Amino acid sequence: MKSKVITILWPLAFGIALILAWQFGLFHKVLDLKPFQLPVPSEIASTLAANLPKALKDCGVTISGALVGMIIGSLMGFMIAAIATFFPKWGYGGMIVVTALNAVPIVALSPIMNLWFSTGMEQKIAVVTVVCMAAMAINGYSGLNNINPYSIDLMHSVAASEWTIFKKLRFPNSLPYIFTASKINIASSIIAAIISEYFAASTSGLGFGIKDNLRKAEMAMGWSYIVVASLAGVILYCVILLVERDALKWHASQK
Amino acid sequence: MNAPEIQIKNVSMVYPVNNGQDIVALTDVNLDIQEGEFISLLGPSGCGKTTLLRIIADLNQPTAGSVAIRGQSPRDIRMQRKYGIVFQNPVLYDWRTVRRNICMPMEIMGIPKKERTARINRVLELVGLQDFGDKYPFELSGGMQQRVGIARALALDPEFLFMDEPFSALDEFTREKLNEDLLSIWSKAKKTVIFVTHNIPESVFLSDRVVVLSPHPGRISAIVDINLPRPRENSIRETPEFYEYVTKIRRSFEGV
Amino acid sequence: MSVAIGKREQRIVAIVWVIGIIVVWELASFLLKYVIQDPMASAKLPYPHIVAMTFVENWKILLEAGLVTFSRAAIGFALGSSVGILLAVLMSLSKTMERIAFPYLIVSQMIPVLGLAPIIFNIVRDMNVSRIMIAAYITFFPVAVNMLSGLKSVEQEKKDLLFSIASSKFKVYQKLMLPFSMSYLFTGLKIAAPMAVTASILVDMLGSKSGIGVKILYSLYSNSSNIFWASVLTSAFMGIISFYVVVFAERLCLPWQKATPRKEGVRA
Amino acid sequence: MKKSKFTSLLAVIILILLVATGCSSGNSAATTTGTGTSGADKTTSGKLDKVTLQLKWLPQSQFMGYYVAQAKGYYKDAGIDIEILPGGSDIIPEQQVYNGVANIGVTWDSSLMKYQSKGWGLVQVGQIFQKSAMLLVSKASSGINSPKDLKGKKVGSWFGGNEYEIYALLEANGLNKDTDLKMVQQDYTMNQLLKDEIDATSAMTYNEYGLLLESGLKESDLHVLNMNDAGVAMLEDCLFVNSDWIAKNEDLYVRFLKASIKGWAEACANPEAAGKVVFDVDQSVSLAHQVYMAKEVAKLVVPKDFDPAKIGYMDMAAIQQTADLALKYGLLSKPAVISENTFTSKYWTKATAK
Repeated sequence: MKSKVITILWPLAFGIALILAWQFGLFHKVLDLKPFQLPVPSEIASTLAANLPKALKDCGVTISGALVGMIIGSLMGFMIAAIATFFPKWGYGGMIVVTALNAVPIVALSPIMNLWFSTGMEQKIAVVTVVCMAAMAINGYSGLNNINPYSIDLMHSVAASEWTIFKKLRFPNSLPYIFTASKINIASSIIAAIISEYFAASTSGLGFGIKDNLRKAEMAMGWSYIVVASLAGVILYCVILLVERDALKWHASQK
Repeated sequence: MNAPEIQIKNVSMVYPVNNGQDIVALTDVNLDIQEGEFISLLGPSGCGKTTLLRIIADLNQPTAGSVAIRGQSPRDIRMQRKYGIVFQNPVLYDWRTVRRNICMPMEIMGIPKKERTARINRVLELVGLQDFGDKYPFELSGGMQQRVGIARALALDPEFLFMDEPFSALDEFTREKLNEDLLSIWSKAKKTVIFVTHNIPESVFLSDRVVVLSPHPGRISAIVDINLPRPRENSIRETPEFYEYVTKIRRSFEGV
Repeated sequence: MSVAIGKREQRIVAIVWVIGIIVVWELASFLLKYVIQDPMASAKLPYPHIVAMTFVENWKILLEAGLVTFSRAAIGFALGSSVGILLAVLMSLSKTMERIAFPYLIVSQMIPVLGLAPIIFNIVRDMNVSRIMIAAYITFFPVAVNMLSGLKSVEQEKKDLLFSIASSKFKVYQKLMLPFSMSYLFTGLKIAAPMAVTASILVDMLGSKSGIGVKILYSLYSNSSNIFWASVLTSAFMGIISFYVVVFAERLCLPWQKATPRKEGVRA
Repeated sequence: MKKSKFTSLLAVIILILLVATGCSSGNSAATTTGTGTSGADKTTSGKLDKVTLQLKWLPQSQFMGYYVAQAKGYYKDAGIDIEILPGGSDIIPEQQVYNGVANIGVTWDSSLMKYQSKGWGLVQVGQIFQKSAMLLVSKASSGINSPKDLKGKKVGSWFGGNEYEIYALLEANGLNKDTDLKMVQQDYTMNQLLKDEIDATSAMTYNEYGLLLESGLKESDLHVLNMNDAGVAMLEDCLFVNSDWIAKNEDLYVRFLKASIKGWAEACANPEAAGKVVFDVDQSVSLAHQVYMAKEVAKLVVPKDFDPAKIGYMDMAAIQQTADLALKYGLLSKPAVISENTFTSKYWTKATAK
């Protein structure tokens, strides 16, 4: 119990020290910045408070797009991994294609998706889908195939079908890997959604807010959006951690 | 009799556990070990034999009592790098060849390069691995890996040799072979050896004295002198005297 | 991996895949253009042979731009990896340090740094330094996390052995902790390398004069979709090449690694 | 084993070479930036003064005057070693100049006013474009013949400060920007209009309008709303500097402006040649497009009945109109301060003095 408190207290103290140093101008002094270049936390907070409904609405737009894209992308990625598992000889090539797709930078992906889809939301979901697919496919494939050979022998000894092996052995075995991929995808989906909004045919979302305000010298407002984006990411990450803790009680990493 | 080489006085070890029911690993252990003696710590799992060895080697600190080695603390002995240790697993560094694995502690101790090479050649021969010096650990069998671990400890030319169930993971044939090899090495070097094992015939075969420990809480329940002639060969296992010692020690457990 | 197929067969499978993709792509472009009659077909999905021709016609420019970007990626990768390794070592040295730093490492990944270029320019005031910092920022995380997980995976007995001969902390790291973590480090590097390329492409777009990112950006704004697609393909190739460069480096540096190295990466 | 060792060694060598070439190419980029192609190398002995110019956008004929001056060696003649930094969607000239990344910047007047109002110590020191180039373009088929017809339509803008002329146009015609129509962000291509995803698109006379024509549409297919005609024009490309910098480098800036004006005058007199000069700097778009752009830009820098000797002239009335519109439509929260400290023509007066 005591160690748990320490685990939270130390980073918290560090964070507070950081914010105080920022608030009282330490960074400004060291980096020779003016408050209008780098707004102080209190200004960011008051700006955010004054524009909270708009910021939350934009946050909702971005996060919903990121989540939908992440779910679709993860499902597709896992399906590819499953197909590659069932048809090892030919399926593995699909994995390589997905990996190659992953190497296409988001900034190039967004305009392509802009051509394919007409609304900002569709484009955003498409970009996030592609970005999330690869991590899930690669991790899922590892999870479905990094299996103790004796476990498979045991399954064969009771004449289990490939499908049964998948259901009873491969899938549960892949769960920790799926969560690893999900944790990666949370971060990348939000970032992908934000970047896609830089190019999207829409005037809502955190990405549009960040870019528009930073251009127009509304630094405090821009930072408010950054804070909201980061907070949303951290909260979603924690949600995944909680789900993982409940779903993987049996796994060594949870002890 | 001379002053004991290693003197263990009233050593106790308690591991605190969250639910308040602390685990008592050792309670009030007293033991004297003489110079050049081959001693076995024998007992079932959980009797604290490994803990006792680790306390002597300064890898754990006892909650009560003291250990004196030649009148010094285990920490002093460790800092003077006077003992060699062999673990249950070979504990080899995957990224080093056999030679470089044996070399590693000597590098740290700052032994000159020429001397290191000479010692490596000597111990490789001693453990019968002279042709495997440039192999990586993954290219060796389990028995060979364990021999590298022993060679590494011997290369330090330590005054004490501590061995923690070094052969427990090996099959019976390899184990007996290594038992014999160990004795022949020991007869040449005459170190003081503390050998932890849960195998009764092994302890009888190797030791001058077998210290029997019993669990819950860990304590010494018997000390058996083994008066078999040396040098011992595997054929000694077939003698009635050998069988008698084994039976005697087994009985001492049943009496618990 | 339990798939036991020969090298020759693997090669055949790969070739069939490549041909298959080109054929399907060609077909899709055709359908888009003539069956669906999409007026934007040539921009949405140009014929692969046209992209290939653009590639051949412009290979010199693309290669030059690619090399510039790749070398910048290498610098960002080197810096980001060094920072990642350093952070991991610091965190493994002190539990308190780990407690403080680890949550912020994760938070750092939630900050959309790609969008913060103007802010970073404001703070750093040097375009080149800013670019390197952004590229390094994007790459350090997988290296730090994997390296830390490697340092924490060293078996107690291996540490005991060094403790038993009273070796200094420095020697423990030099002889045991760092070499042990190498395979974990390479897992991290394999993830970070394509990210470094992506980062470097992005950094090209921040007012640089050369590089594949500049090609993507300019062709995008000037609506020359063939060059755009050829550049995007080049960047995808670069990501794949960077991955295999690390794989080769791993084989060279870790000859003791058997055929089955660690598969899964720890990225978050 | 042996073979794979060899290949990996090769890979490492290639990697090292790449890093090496990367470093050296970085150096060469730095040294070749200031090349003057013509032999006008008659500088007075001694070192050239280094000046960095931050553009608002990619290298294109929008900035042809500077490129012509560079290519003809006018900057060198003025004792200036010029470096021209391209812009991009993440490059904000005001911030670059304030931070000292660049000495002189090109931006739009309204955007500069916004930064000035937030406390950034920047001062406008020359007005290159005398007219607004902003258009709202729609396909003739969508029937947008006057601003009033925008009601109920989807209208594209790049935002980030580019939307205020459109807001002004809408309000001047009795439309509410939030309720009467839908404003959407457009990307940097004209695809959204071509695909009919939006009804009207923002376009600059010199760039996007040309792209539409190049994509096969004829002028008769398009309908154009011009901000100048509607009386809601806001001034665009101007030159500005950090107030602290100009206090110490007055002479240097005057020399820069003089050389730039010379470049602009030459470019506007011969846009075809100027387009070629820009094309030599960057081949991302066709020569034809650069020349088209050069011709259109010339009309903004030297409009009809404008004396070419007055290039860079600051029309205070037009600046005031820009300020008024920016305030009225919400870009500014308080009236812009237009004084010697924020908009000054004294350097231009010096630069153009005979």
